[in-house]
Amino acid sequence: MISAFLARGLQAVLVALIVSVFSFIMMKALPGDAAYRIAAGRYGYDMMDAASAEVVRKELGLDQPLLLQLADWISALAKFDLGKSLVYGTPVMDEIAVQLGYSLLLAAGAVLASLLIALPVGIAAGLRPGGLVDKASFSLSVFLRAIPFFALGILLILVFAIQLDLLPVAGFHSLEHLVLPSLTLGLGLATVSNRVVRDAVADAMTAEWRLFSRTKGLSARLTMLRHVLRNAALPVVAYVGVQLAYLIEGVVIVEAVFAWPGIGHALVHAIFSRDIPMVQGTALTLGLLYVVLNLCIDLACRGIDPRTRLSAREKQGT
Amino acid sequence: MKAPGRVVISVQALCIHAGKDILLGPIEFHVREGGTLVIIGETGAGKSLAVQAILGTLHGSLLAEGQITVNGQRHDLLAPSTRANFWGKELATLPQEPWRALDPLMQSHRQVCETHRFVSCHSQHAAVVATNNAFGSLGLNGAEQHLPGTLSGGMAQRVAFAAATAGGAPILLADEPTKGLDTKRHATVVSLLSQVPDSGGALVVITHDISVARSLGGDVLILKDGCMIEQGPTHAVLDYPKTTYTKDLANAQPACWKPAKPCQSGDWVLKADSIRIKRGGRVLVDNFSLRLHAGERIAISGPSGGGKTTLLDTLAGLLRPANGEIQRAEHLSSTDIQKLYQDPPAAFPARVNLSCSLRDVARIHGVDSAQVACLLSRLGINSALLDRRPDEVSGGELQRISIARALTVRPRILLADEPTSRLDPITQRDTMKLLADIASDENIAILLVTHDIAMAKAWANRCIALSSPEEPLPPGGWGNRLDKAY
Amino acid sequence: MHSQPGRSIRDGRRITGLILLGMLALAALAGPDLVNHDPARQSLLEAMQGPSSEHLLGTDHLGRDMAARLLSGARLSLFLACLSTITAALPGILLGITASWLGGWMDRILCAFADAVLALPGLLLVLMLAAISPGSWWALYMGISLTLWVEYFRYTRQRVRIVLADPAVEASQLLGLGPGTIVLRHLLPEIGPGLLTIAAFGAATAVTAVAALGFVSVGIRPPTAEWGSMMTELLPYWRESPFLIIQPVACLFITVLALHLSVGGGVQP
Amino acid sequence: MIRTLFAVLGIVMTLGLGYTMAHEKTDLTLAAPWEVASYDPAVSGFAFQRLQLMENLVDAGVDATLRPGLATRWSVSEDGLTWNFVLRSGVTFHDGTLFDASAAARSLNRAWKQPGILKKAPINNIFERDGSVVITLDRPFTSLPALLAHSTTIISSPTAFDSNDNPVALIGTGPFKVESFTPPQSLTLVRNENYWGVPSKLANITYLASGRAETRALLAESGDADMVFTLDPSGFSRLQDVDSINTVALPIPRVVTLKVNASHPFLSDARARQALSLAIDRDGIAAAITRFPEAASSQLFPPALNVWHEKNLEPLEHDIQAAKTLLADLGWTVGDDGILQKEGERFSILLRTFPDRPELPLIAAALQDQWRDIGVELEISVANYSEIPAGHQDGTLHVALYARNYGLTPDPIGTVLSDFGAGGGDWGAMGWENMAVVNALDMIATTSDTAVQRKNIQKVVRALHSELPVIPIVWYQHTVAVADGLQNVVIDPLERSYGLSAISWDN
Repeated sequence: MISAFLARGLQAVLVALIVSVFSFIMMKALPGDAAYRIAAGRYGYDMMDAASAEVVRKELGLDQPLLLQLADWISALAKFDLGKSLVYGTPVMDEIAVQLGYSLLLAAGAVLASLLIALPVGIAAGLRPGGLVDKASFSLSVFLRAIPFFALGILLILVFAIQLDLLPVAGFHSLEHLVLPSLTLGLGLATVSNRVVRDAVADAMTAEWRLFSRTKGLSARLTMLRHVLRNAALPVVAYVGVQLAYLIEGVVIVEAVFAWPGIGHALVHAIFSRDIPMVQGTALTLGLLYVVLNLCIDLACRGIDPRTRLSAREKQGT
Repeated sequence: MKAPGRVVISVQALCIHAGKDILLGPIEFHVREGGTLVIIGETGAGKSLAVQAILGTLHGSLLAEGQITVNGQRHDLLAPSTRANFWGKELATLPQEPWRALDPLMQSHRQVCETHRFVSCHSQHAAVVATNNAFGSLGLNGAEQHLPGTLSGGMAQRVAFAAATAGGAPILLADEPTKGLDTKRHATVVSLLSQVPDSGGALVVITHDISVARSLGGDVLILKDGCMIEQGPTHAVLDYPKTTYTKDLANAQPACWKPAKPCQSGDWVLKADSIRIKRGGRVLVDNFSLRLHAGERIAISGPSGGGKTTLLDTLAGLLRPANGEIQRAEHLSSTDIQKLYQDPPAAFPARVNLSCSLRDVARIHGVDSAQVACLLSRLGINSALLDRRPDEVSGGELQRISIARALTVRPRILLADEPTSRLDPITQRDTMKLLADIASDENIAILLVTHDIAMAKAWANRCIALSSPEEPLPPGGWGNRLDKAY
Repeated sequence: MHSQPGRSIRDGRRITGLILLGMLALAALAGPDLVNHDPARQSLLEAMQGPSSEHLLGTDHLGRDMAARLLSGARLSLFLACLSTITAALPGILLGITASWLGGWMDRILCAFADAVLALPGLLLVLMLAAISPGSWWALYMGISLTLWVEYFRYTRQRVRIVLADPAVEASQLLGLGPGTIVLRHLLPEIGPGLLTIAAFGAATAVTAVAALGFVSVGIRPPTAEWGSMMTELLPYWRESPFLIIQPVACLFITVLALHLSVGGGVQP
Repeated sequence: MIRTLFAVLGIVMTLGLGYTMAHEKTDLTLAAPWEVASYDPAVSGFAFQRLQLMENLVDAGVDATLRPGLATRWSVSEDGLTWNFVLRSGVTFHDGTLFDASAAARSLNRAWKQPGILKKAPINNIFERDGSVVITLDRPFTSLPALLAHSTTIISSPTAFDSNDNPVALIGTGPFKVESFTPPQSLTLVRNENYWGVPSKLANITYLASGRAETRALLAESGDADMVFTLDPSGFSRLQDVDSINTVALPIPRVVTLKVNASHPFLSDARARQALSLAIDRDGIAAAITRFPEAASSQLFPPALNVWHEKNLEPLEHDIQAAKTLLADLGWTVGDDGILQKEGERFSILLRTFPDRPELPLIAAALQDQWRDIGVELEISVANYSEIPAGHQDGTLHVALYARNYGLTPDPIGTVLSDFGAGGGDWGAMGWENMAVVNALDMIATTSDTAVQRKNIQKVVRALHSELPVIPIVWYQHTVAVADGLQNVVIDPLERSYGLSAISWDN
């Protein structure tokens, strides 16, 4: 248990360092004049010109040596100060505090939706590999995988908000607003995870212990509930960890389609307008978020699989 | 039919088809209350198919015909789905490898308890009590919270027995219950199984081990190539076999082998001086010394889990001993020590056909294909087999191919880790004889690891017995590594 | 040995997949010449027309021939999907094998590195690479494959660890077979099918990633036709002429399906 | 299974249903593409102005005439150097702070120091005197009041800033005050009951920034948003068929123009620029891309800028043959690849544009195709718009495509002056200077005689039309979708106000 925390803690520090240094260097390596980009982000194109770029350059001290800027940022980071947004002038921490909450909500909704879709479909397909559900879910998965997130989002809006009039199109003021974006992301995630569930279930269904559970007299339902699901859950939960990385990508698109104020959106804007503290802050948050969520998944795996808890013994050979 | 009483399970005209081929049958048998039936046959004779047909768990591409009557209820074998109803309540099964049949994520107590709870429909409390009793009577105290992965083979066997019989079924089907267990455990399993007929149930056991059949008594049914060739009371059939096959089978027991002569000591090829082997912080072998001479056959016997395999790996140079020294004769190159494995399919690359595997080895060592072909024919292997993948040939054939592969390298030492434990008696005898012949012909030293003391004694020039780690620790640690020559 | 019918069905699917792939490759090679239209030629007054004998698949929002654009997009999309898959798979597989083979510190360092890369928002990487060289396709695909390699690494490492623990590998080593032979005979046949499945999905990911990047206004320079960027480009007209945006999506769907079928159907990464 | 899914979705939905329908509808949701990310009026002032959260000293009507805002009247000294703005009394900010001259001067001083519209005027000082705001100039500048109507000169309360002059709250004097602010996506407003003017009929306003035109069109179609601004052409034509929605398209003084680097050797001759202009099929672009055929620009300034638009100017033509002839006259010959050549150089130029306005890359692609017909190869770089001023400054720009707003202030002179005055401008002429135009512009900016102004405007317009330092392509149309049932909706072509305080639902 402690070692899991330790390993993830170490990863967090590593991620923090890599992300901040890397994003700083990358941002600095980008061609073009940062002062212009920042001025553009600040004042919009009707008001942005060379003069405003000069004002920005002076104000932000962009002429300072690079190493000094980086050292400043890292020493500030050590004090948990992410600095101020170059574009908006507000503390990065404040910006992230607002957006992270919404992003987390969206991510949680997406994972929930993907599980709600992937679990029943995957289990149904895994119970009869090669059957109708299996084939249909496979084709549908491939199809959905070929549709970009934004087109999927718009399609869902058309169906649920316009045709059926069940849900609002976009916005974020009530939980209702969460449904469609979550569903969009969730569907995208479910395209792969339903196959993972299917394979896990199919594996579990052919396992010898599953047959033994049946022949010792437990009904198919009880065997499913008491043995198959738990064993099949392991690879599925482990896969959610990998998926989280993709979730972060999808969030950016979905936030744009559904006018959702999230951190992915903020990251893209920050990159475009060379808002280095904001890029570092958001990337750092996303990175640490990934680490924390993976820690949760580690813990979930431990919860499901007592083997890792109980013994330090070497893995038993097959 | 020594036990009187009504017939509880009867099978008539059981036939199993794969497309047009008949894989098994027709076979027919009846077992009465308190009766025992042992089905014996070579590997691949379709013994397990019979169990699956009775249970109704045959693979979908196979077709079973015939009739089975359980407790007076008749089932047409064509319709297997209805038979799920009598699983656990009428008919229990002891699976082949119990450590694979137990849910790896659930404590052993709960796996037994759930049968009491849901199959026998006891209350939670009653189920726990019944489980505790079962654990007590099977000597499993202390293993309640263990996961199957941490149980020893014998304990897993007993947990599976408890779980399988908790539903109160009068009939028990056991498929190869002694597979992979050492001789000492055989007795435990046999006594476990004989509880069933003793308490008025019916027992059907499938095995290739004649000694198990002899100890269980009852009736025996001999299968060859899927056909029933002999049936009758065990002792009558085995002591006075009517067919040559049965005779062969009865004589294939290591006890009936010609004992090996002691070997004239040549130069030593491998030397171990008071080595100690640790694994995961536990001392497995201590103060072990050995001198292996060219052309010598030594057997190391001992109970399962006693570190035999680890010892062999250490001698092969794959592991480092914690203490002590292992020396090879100076003229030995790195490939002069070869190993034979317990599970031959696991020793070959699984997705490459056999000829390819052999060709790779021959190419590296500059052996031309004619020599390999010669070797194969000497080992009695049809070269057509080589186009197949490892899982498509039988265990005996594959073990011979693996011997051929090892010999391609022209080794001086062959380390054999239970090479025949998964083979039936006749194949076992043939394979071991082949090994012995090769050892003397090529002057190769062979170190055999086995749990079968009879075989060790019969085959080797010298035997070394390792003691069981489950025995209480003697004051001087694991000291009794006797280098005892017979 | 009991699965004769199953195997023949699988073979049938595989052949279908291969035929489809062959046709796609042919279409990509022959390109827009097949329809005798320039994919960049606009005809603003003939925008968004339905299929006709002149324009087999209609025209897009700038009056360009859709069939010509799809074919010219096939060339770029398929080529770049292959390229990004290869550039992601090669380092991923090599590092995965290295990590599991050497074990110990090497393994730990590589894993920590992979974890850190996964934690680093891949989008950051792609957007920055795209910003370094605006409008160029190679930067996009480099960025995409840089984020995709981790998947290959994780899968390879996990599987190779299992395979290496096999007695079969030990036997081969004892028999004096070198690392090359072991990789060739033991590792690749074991991990191959899984990797191909990942690659099939990865190819789709690469194309939709270009679409997604187009959506955040980082894309390929006009008038280049590429399926992903076509999806973004045609999205605004989804309501007026839905059949336009469906076309690149359908092309990608067929490609991914063909890849899956020819790989052999497993989906588990 | 699907049923379970819907059941779960249903539960999620009911959890979120917090709405109670008011008896009389007084709330309104509007969606626009512009994100509001900052509390700073210099950055996000446009939104605060449009939403009537904050007000200017000077207001403007939809016809661009100036009228009193927070200042009731203003006057200028004889020498034209001192402006005096008399303020409205009895006005309070949303937080109860009194609005007075010192508050106004503080806001204006801050706006002046920031990059913004006030930089365009020769201001010397801004201060408070006798309850009025005084602005002194270095030179006369007649359109100063127009600048004070601009969104960066809105007045916010001194209490909205911290001790370092950083904005920390949104406190203005307008008919609405902020209830919640979720940057950059949304603002919710409530009626300011203590408004000095006529209070609003609407009680609650929700502003949703939605960057995607597709989403905005769907918001309008579903009725989730009652007013939706800036629709894409496809969405606009779709919404025209929806019964519950009224669509409005209004020409506004924003022009899609092509900035040409006149110091580039290929483009320095006016004939080269004319040839490029002649090769542009403006009608095609207007019909197929922006979907308003009447918006093909016949001259730079659109009809919405009534004084600057000259009706009897000869419209810009589409004539490929003439374009080819012009280029041939300049010594260009057609090469083997169909691209013009001169002295071993190919006529290949790079166009910079940006994706924030989705039609720009499309128009760029159209130009690429159309110029190929006259043998000009065009590369397109779609990147950040700051590349354009940056390219202007370092001289690397060839041509750039953007939409220029000449209606930033009710009087476009400030913008025109900075675009075509001495030295050109980041968003205007590059490498092109015409002393007659410079002098004329100076005249327009300083004189208060409208006849003189008119004469000089004509001079400027004609010079721009013939020399084409920027090539106009299409005029912009401001598109809005308004829900049926909204009354008194006035769409401001200057995009200064959404006119919310006058709107009501017809019940």
